[in-house]
Amino acid sequence: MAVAVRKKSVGISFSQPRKKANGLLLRIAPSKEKYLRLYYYMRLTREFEKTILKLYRQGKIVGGAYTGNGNEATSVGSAFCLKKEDYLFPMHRDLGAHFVKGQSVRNLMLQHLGRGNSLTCGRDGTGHYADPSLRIYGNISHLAAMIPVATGVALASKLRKEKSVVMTYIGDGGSNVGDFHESLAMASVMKLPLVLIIENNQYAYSTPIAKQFIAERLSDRAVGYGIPGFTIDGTNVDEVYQVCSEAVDRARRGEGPALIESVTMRMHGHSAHDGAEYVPKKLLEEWKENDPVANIETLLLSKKILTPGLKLEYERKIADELDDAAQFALESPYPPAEEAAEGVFAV
Amino acid sequence: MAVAVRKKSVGISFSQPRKKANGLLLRIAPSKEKYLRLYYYMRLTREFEKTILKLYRQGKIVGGAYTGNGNEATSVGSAFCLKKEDYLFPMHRDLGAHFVKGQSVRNLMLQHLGRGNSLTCGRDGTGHYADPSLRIYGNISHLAAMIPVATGVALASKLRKEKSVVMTYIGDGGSNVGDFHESLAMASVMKLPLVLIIENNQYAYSTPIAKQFIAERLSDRAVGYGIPGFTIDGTNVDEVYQVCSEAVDRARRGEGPALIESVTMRMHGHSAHDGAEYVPKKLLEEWKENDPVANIETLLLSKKILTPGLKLEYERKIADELDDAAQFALESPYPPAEEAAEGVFAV
Amino acid sequence: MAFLTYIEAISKGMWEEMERDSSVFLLGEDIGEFGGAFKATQGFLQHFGEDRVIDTVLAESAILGASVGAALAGMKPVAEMQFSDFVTCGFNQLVNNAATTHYRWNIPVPMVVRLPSGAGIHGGPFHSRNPEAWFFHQPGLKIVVPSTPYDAKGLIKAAIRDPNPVLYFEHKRLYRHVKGEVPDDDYVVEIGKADVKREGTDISVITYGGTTHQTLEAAELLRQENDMSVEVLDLRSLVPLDKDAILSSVRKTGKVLIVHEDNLTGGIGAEVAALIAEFAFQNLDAPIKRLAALDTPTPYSPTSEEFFLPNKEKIVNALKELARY
Amino acid sequence: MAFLTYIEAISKGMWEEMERDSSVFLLGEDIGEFGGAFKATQGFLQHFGEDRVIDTVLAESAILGASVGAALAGMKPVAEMQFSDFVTCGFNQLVNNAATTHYRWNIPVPMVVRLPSGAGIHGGPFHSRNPEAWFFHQPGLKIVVPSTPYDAKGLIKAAIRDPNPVLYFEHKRLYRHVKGEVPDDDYVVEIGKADVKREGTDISVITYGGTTHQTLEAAELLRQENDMSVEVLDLRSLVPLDKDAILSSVRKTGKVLIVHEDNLTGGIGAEVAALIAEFAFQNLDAPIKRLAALDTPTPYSPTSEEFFLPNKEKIVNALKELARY
Ligand SMILES: Cc1ncc(C[n+]2csc(CCOP(=O)(O)OP(=O)(O)O)c2C)c(N)n1
Ligand SMILES: Cc1ncc(C[n+]2csc(CCOP(=O)(O)OP(=O)(O)O)c2C)c(N)n1
Ligand SMILES: [Mg+2]
Ligand SMILES: [Mg+2]
Repeated sequence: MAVAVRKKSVGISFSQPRKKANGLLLRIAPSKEKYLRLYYYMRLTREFEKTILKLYRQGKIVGGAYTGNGNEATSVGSAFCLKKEDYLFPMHRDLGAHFVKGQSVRNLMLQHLGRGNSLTCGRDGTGHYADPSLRIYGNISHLAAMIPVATGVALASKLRKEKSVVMTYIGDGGSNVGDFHESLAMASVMKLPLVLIIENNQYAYSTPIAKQFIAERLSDRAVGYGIPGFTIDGTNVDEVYQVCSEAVDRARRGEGPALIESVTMRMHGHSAHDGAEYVPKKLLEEWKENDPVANIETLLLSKKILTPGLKLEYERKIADELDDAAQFALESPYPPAEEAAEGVFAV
Repeated sequence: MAVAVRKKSVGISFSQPRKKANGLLLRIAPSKEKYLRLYYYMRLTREFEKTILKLYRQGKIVGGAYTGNGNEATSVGSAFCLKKEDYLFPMHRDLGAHFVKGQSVRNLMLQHLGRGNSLTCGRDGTGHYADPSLRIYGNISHLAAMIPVATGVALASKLRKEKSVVMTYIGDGGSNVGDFHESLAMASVMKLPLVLIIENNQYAYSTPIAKQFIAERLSDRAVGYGIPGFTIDGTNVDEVYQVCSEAVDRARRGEGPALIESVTMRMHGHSAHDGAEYVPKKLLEEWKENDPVANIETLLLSKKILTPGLKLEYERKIADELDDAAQFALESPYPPAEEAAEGVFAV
Repeated sequence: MAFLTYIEAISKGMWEEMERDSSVFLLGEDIGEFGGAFKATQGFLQHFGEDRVIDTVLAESAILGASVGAALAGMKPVAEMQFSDFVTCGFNQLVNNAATTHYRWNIPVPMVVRLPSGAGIHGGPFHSRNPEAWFFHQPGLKIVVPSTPYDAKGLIKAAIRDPNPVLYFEHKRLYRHVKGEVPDDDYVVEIGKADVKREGTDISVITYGGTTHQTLEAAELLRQENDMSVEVLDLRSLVPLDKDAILSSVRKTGKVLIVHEDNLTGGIGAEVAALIAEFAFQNLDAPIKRLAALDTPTPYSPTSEEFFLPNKEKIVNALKELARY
Repeated sequence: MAFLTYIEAISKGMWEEMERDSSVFLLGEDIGEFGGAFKATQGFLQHFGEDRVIDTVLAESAILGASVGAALAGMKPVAEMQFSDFVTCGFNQLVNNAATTHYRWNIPVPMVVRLPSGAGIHGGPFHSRNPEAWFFHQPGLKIVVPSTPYDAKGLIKAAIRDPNPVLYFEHKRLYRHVKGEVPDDDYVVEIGKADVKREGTDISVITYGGTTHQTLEAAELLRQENDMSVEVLDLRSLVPLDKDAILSSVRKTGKVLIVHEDNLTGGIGAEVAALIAEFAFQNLDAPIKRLAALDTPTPYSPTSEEFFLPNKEKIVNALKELARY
């Protein structure tokens, strides 16, 4: 069967209504220091996921393992716009966002290994945890189910005049779930500080986007809610950061939600067990030229912000962090079995 | 509390993408005979609902009673585009559509009175029945819940290459329910022959549209599904008929679904028990000048298609039909109580 | 002490909690200026303002999900379903988000969902449900089902103060038909405690919500006409379920009838029967009987609806049969 | 006769029905080229074509609602939920549309929903559910829960031919771990008939789905080590429930343990216990015992999950306890 492939990179485009189209582009070039942090988080994400896959293949991760290979610029660049008081509701391909928002490598490792000292005490795995101290609230498996919850947090922020912004994500496939619609209906009418990023990574499990929508852009859905919609190149961390910043700023100013479609490619299978034979080789090859981590590396090297020496330093630091976290997690015990019976209710 | 009131009549406008904007308007002026049938159905609907309200106030209708006063042009004009082999999924303000699709006055009366010889044997009331012989499938109370079902019928029509079109409706409020979104997502990708009409009648129960959406038009939601969206003056049966015809025709040609927002006013309370004190008097007065039944009457009288004599004839015929149906229904018994235990499963 | 209808008692309880705790707010369809389909929140908007009485878009999943979110952020949302029937449209938010969050994340989700429920008002299949059993089976949701104005006020206050998601089922038929003394002061009815609404020694009836009243009438009739002594235990809370109260009553009387308005099969009565059959087995002098609505949707015709529902007569008959055993 | 895995038997049954009846078609997420998350429909697209094996958008409510619609229009949709957990997102379509249509409209709704369910595969809270009890409580939905390849094929075929909505729960742990003889020819297993998977005289165990196998192992162990004669009744269908088979077994043995993998409270076991306590009361020699998963979400850690679930050991212990009674 032929798979219809959409133009992969679209640059920034704006769905109707084209509010504030001008003055947005390249408003802020990140500072050198910011660039390096972006680089670090993207590289850390890439390496963390490699470790996860290794642990999965060794049988040490017993449940599912998801990576966001290809999505690093989106998850890192978007979360990078958030302040401490903002809320992050990441999805399964957004490990980078966790790190940016302050989560430790150890904690995320413990989560993946289901240990008793993980943030969920081993009750749930992967990014399915919450860390209120960092204002990170992970997802449940049901796609789109966290968008209403994020909307409720945005409502609380508005009611309490906190000026906290809530950022959350959904996939191209998940954006078809009813909760996507109900949440945007609510958030738009109430002008809630919600930024919703659709990670259009060409596939939902085995299903290509041609079978998920026929609109020109997924950001076209913004039109129906009377909110701004943007489509961006999700492999370009600059673009991600800048457009998300604008969306976050307007949300913080009380101007309501925005919808951002970030166009990327899911370079790995759906989860660690999936070989993704259904993805045309050619498509992967094309996208490989647009690897977000390579992209920023090249950019920073060319700008001399990154030097080969510094790069090595980063790589070592990250390798050390990962070694430490993996070892720590592997040595940590599972939770005492009997504890499973407790904690259904708060007291 | 101030209620934001939107511009009430918008004429035909097209949501992006403006496919086929040209050549559509006033493509077909109904023939004289068609005009008279439109008039008859609209007048019948108006009078039927008056009877229903009377029976409700007399305590003879024991459950809810809903009218579509103000919506006659929309329900009649839209269903008028359907052929025998097409499917109709009407909502609670679409009594007119039932009649157009061939339902008898008696049957609808029996439904409202919950009699044993009604189409549901008294198991459900109002328009909550199905009549497969006429391809009418009523609604359940849960708003938007029939849109996926209608989508499934459209799918069956497509799979069997039947060329039947499915027409269904939803309110301004109900269009926020997740099923609206999921259905259009499915129907658009599969290019199903589905025509979905949003009856934007300014209110959802007590809630004004300003609290349901902030997009310019509800038809803007079509953009996000890559399907045509139209906003029409729902008090003008000509306009309703012509735009719906176009949508039905393209659906029949296999070009997929369309979304039509028909702008009207709910001239009565939400249901018979509701005095609708929350609706500003001024708003009602404005809309009163745009009464769809008066509109067509004036038009046909001015065109001499209708004469005062003919008008009287229609009125008598309708009054007779209603008297007959009410009497017949009132004399019909409730179902034998014990039968309530049966029929959960088909055998 | 005031003499209030059941719905007035609910309103009173909400009002007091909103005065008491500024993090409590209401959200739902038509609850603001209109005061709600049943007028439970009439006057609230005017008094508490638009930030605390929120008319939402028509979207149950968003309402329930947003309640979870607001609760996670430390507020105390009280969501109204216009009819309990429509909770099915937001089912996922309740069973997967609201219910499981504390277990998984160790974060409280202090939210209340008000669910006007029940039949007997000619609402037909979609305005008559008693949907408690679905949620009863989902670990993590507290469930209360008040039958009197006193309990209604005490339980809504307890629900709002509870750190967990609480489903508050209020029977529509009771709204204006049941009146009772309701203290003006600040009291709560503890969630998880059943209430012996009538003491007796011959047979226990275990019931809750709407059928409590029919059971009490049946018990009174049987005292007058048959000199039977029927104990009526009103569960009041379904989660936590007051097992001690159930077992004590059965141990005393040795015979038990379980009554509820919800469909029979897989209803709350099944669990109550199973508990008794396991933990009070030796005290039983007769089979455990259940009486509930038929296993069909709620039919619309008044005659059919009556046939479908449990009522005083049917309870009387079931008790007589049990007495003969 | 072929020796097939449980999932092969399901595929075989679907394949045969699709060959037999051109109105049968499949829809769901990733079921086409990919053959489904568990590969139940591998090769179907290639053989039956795109009109009969339909990859849908990611939207459970649309999938289930569209199935109702297609069934109303006379087709026979077989919808796959990728995991049974996600059925909560389309709950409303099942309980309000699929379930009530025949009662209200007297029109059959011949649709099947396949629901890969169950724990023990380290899926955590959201990939491990056994959601049958919610639907069990909704009048109008047939429910089958095969435990063997033979039953799996016979029941999927019966489900597809049934004029009602049928929920077909298939336990993921059995997919490739359970194998058995499956006739090549066209047979069906009648919906509504339980099956004595092992005859016995001392105690009855009533179970279904995943726990059937653990129960059989426990029974064998108890025969070998304790010379106990345990009867194992596999319900196979939950709706209609084979009350006669349940009561006959209990009348024979006088003692009963009910086992299921789903959470205990308000589960199928409650109804089975209630039926026994009402209709086989006089035959009971011991309290009715139930064994099921804890009343918590399914925890992710393997040790916790094991503690949470029923298993052979726990069944053995419960049976020993019951035997001592
Ligand atoms: C409501 C729901 N339906 C089905 C699934 C099973 N499922 C998990 S991920 C996935 C594909 C998701 O695709 P997309 O939303 O595009 O996100 P991506 O994984 O591509 O980032 C599916 C079908 C689910 N988790 N939730
Ligand atoms: C899912 C759902 N939620 C709530 C209701 C209660 N309800 C019935 S009609 C109505 C308002 C509907 O407004 P709209 O969709 O605009 O249709 P209209 O009645 O104005 O034609 C509400 C809230 C319902 N029937 N279904
Ligand atoms: Mg994707
Ligand atoms: Mg409306």
